[in-house]
Amino acid sequence: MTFVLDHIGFDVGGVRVIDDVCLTFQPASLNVLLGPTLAGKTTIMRLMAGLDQPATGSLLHDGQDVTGTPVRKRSVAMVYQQFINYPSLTVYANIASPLRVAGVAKSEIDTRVREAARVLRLDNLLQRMPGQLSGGQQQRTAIARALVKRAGLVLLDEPLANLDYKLREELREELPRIFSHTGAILIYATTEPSEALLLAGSTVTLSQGRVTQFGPTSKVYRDPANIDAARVFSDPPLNELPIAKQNERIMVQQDRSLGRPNAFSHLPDGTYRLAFRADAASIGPAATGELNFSGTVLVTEISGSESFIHVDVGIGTWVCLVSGVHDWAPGQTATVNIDPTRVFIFDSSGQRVQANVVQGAEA
Amino acid sequence: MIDKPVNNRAWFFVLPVLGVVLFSSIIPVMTVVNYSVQDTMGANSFFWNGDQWFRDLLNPATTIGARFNDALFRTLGFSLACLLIEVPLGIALALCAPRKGWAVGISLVIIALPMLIPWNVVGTIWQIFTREDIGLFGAALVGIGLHYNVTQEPISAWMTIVVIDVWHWTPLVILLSYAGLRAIPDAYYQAARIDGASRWAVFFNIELPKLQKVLVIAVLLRFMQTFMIYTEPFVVTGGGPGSATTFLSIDLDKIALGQVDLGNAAAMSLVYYLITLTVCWIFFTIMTQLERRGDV
Amino acid sequence: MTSITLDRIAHSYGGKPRLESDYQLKPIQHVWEQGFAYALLGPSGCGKTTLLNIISGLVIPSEGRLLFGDKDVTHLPTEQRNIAQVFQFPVIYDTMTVAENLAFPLKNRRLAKPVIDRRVAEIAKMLDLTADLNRRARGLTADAKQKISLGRGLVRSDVSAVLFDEPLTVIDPALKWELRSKLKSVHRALDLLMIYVTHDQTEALTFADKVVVMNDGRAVQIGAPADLFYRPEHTFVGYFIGSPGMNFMPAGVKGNRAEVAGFEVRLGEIYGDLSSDQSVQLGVRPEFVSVTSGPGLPAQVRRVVDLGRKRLAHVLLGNHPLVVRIPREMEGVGDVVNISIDPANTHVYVADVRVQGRAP
Amino acid sequence: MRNGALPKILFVFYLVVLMLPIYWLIKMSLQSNTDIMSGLTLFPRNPTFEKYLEIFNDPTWVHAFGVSLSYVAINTVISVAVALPAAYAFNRYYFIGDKHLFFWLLTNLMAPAAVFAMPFFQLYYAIGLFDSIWAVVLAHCLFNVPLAVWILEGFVGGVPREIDETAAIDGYTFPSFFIRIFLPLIANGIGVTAFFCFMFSWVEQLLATTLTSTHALPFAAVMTRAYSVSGMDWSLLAAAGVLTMIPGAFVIWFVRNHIAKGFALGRV
Repeated sequence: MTFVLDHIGFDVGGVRVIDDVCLTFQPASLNVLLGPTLAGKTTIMRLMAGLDQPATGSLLHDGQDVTGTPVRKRSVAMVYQQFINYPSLTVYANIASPLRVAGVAKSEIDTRVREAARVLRLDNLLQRMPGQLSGGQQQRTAIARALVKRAGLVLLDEPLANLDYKLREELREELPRIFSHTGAILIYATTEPSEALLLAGSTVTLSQGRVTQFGPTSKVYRDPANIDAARVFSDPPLNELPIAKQNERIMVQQDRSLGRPNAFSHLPDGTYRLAFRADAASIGPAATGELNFSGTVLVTEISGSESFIHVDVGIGTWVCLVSGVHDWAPGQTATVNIDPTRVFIFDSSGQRVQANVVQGAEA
Repeated sequence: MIDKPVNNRAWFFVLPVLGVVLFSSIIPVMTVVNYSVQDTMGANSFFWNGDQWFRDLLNPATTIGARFNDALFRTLGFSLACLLIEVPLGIALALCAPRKGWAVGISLVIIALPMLIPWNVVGTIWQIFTREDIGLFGAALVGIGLHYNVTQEPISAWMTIVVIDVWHWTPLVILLSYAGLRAIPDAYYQAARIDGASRWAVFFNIELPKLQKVLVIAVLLRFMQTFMIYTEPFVVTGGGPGSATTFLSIDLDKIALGQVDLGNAAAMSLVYYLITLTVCWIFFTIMTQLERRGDV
Repeated sequence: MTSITLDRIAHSYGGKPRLESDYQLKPIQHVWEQGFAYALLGPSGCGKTTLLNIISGLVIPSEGRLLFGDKDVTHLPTEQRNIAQVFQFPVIYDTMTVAENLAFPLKNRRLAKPVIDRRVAEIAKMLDLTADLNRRARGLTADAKQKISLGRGLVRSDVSAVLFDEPLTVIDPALKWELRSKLKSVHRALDLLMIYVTHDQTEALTFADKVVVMNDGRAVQIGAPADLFYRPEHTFVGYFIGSPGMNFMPAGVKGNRAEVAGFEVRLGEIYGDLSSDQSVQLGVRPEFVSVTSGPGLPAQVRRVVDLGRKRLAHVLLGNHPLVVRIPREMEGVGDVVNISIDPANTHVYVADVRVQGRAP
Repeated sequence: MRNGALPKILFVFYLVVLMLPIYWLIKMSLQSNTDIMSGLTLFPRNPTFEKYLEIFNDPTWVHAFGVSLSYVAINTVISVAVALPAAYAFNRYYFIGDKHLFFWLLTNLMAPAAVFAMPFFQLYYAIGLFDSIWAVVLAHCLFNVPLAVWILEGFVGGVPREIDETAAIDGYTFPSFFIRIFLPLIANGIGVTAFFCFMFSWVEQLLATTLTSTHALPFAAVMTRAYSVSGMDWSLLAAAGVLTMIPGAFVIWFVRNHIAKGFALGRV
């Protein structure tokens, strides 16, 4: 059961919002649509579900063109960000609704609904009304309805965005497991790179309605094809540095030379953008290694297991990761040491130019 | 929020409404237009009269023109008076209404009661109420020395119709303002308290701006209803004394069904209808704009 | 400049609370120092907003006293508590410009115009609102509106505490970082007591000097971010702080030895003989459990999670699930690895509360 | 923010003043004409229900009430039934001319009845519907159908669009979705709309009296006749007036939370 988007285009108010998207999803796969708000994640999902019709291109489900098929007739299930349930039906009726419509026998409905309720820990809430449930329970009801339908295509549109931090962590663990044995194609939209990494599977990075890269999640993370894909897949934001190579020397803002680090030896002269993620830079009082920039600490962000130190290095503000809780006082001078083996290099058009995959980054 | 899709098949949903309303509005309007451009010598024979009726109507020199002019300004005056009293009074009372507890339900019902009474019964109530022999209102006014007589005194008659309308329809402004006030999140009042805002500052800076959308609707509804008032003046004063309370609707009814003067009646009807259309259009544009801005 | 004292404050919406569970907010005794930033952190419904409303005056606590400095303000109305508050969604006066919004509290206090203008300009500069001063407040972005809402509190010289009720809820994820660092820089610039309510640990730990972790109406632990991470006093704090949370394993503890699933673990401190107590648990964060080539406890790898900057493995020690940090190149799901637990960061919990052992 | 008790006193005073005329009518209906004429009293002297009995036993009154109730009820059912699909379409879709049609409905809702009295009279006379309840039913559709569309459109807007989509994804055909899922969600909206259609048709007097003469005479017409014929039988008039208030007063309690939304044409 493959699902193919073939040159899909879509306009809103005359503006091309989805631009020539080509994607092929394999059966029983988990695919993450990763992109900032308004990148087109929800629009693509609505097109796949048939809620909106594409302006150009076609959708193939197992090779069969379903572009024109009405939503009703498609084997699809969808979970919205703001946990949509039928307010006038009990949790049981909500979960059973797709089966009732399909005319499944009553006894089978009962077993399948109770099984889905068990998996999503809703067993003692079946007679409640959605209005009486907490956010997490309402979303689990919506997920149960998607699960029980056994649709070939399951679309989850930022399903955890409105939930509590810790609740989000738990459901993020459960979701892949819940849908893993159904053989369905799972599409999961999110703005958070950490969610994509946790869910693994493969990832589609999106910006302004264009697919910038599609591949196994860890590969897209470690080996971004272009700067857009790298930016989308970085939280905190990607640290970037414009550089120029003139006769074998790497220059930063005309005045400062970085000598001839071997990582750049194979590049022809020209302007490039060097980029690295927070974990590819360490921070310390003194410089260690070739690529180091001194600056002043702006603020420290502690997320429990890690701390992010924001440093203003003159040519930009960079973020460095330190594991554990370290509170660098703002205003303190510090040196950002970049690990040259975990740096990405992009040409002026944003394409990645490193000949070999940067070692060290590959697990 | 996902924007609405374009779906012209939706016309099938709308056809029944179109059919019913079309039948009960287009055909009558056509007959009115028909009469407004023709004249008759009796015995059902009609001849083209061009826009003569309209020219007479809009020319104050002609008798019909003067009569229409007087009725129009009398009605506009009446509408203005009602609006100037009802809107501020309605807002003030909405501010005093209880916000929480059992009193809310009962107050809403009591306030809504006058609007649920058939208009002619409202007329009857006030016909009795304003008589100084058997009516409390009449007796009270005469008691304090005012020579108040609905059937003889033009001022008394006109004032009475205004009082009736205020009594009958201020609740509409109260209910709408009350709904508007209840939609204001409590955080705004909390913030105002923290900012040390006075009661007036809270009203002018939080409540009034938030009531804007609701007040536009209230003003439109009230203007339209007062502008086409018929039953209460018809029952209580019959348009008298003289033409003190002969508002447009009453005058039109007299000409159309009273004197069966089809030409003048039709012309007057159309001008009257065009005025209401323009007011509706102004309201509709303001309303769709407010909705698009979707203020919190 | 005042501190805030919670003197056995508790609250229950119903009548007289008979049993423990009737309390929306269980009794809390604490003093909040002037100039510090505090965060009230906990899942939905843990009572953090109730506590904030008690401080702001929206809710009168059913028990206990609230003191600003040494003045009892328990029943004082909000406007006389010289506090400022930023709400979940931006609360601004739509009809006014940004400057008028900021000047509003001072105008109500009838300050002289030049004083108001100077103060507004000063706060606008601090909050990067100077460019928008003359624009109508309605048209701005959500994060700019939240800064205006904050600015209305900061312009007042008499404000001693600023309350935040999950202020980043409606802010676009990409902009959250900027507003967070702005709030932090404002806190450094002004010697104000700030109280910040959130369910997101990053916001709490970033913003606050001290975090009050709450659960089910109770203040479970109050401490600096480092304390919460390195020495959680309660199993809930261990679970709630850190992503993923702390590992907990039932264990028999005696002296500086702990017996876990038949294996022996060395402890950093010396405890009494707790082996008989069933509720004893060993708690250690994934960051302090590593895979070694040397001697260690055999654990079978069940699942590997690659978080890009770090890799975690879900392993089984006997039948206890653990989350462990693993180096980059280790892949083998299913095989057994030796894990070593860092004694200095291993804690013993009896009935969910941490037990302090003697130094060795 | 209320400054103490003053607003409460003012508000209660207003409620009393508001109810005074209605109380006066009820007092009148409980007195005989002679008692009324013999002077002003705050409470009815020897109250009697004779006027009510007179009405209940008088076939013309009973027939008049029956006629009024029937055309109002039929009109309400037609208005709501016809308006439901239209309200859904207006709220859920853009279609050619939707803005203009919605505006046109508003103009009909606001049209002065006086303008239509004469044309309706001629139209229904021509097609033989004059002096039948159907004349009034169709005439009241002029403003009641638009009213129903506007109010229902407000309530349809209250249901998130994602619910329609979830139902489509679950496999519901449109009709079964509309009846099984959608209608229950706007049930109170339909109730409030029916109430307002009932009320606006029940209170309207000009068209109801113009389009009927003998056979389908509504109570309003019988009341106006009562003025001239029996020389001001005040207590009879009062009693009839009180009876007309009963339907409204009874039903309002059930829709009290949505009154404002109804009066504001669903826009609040």
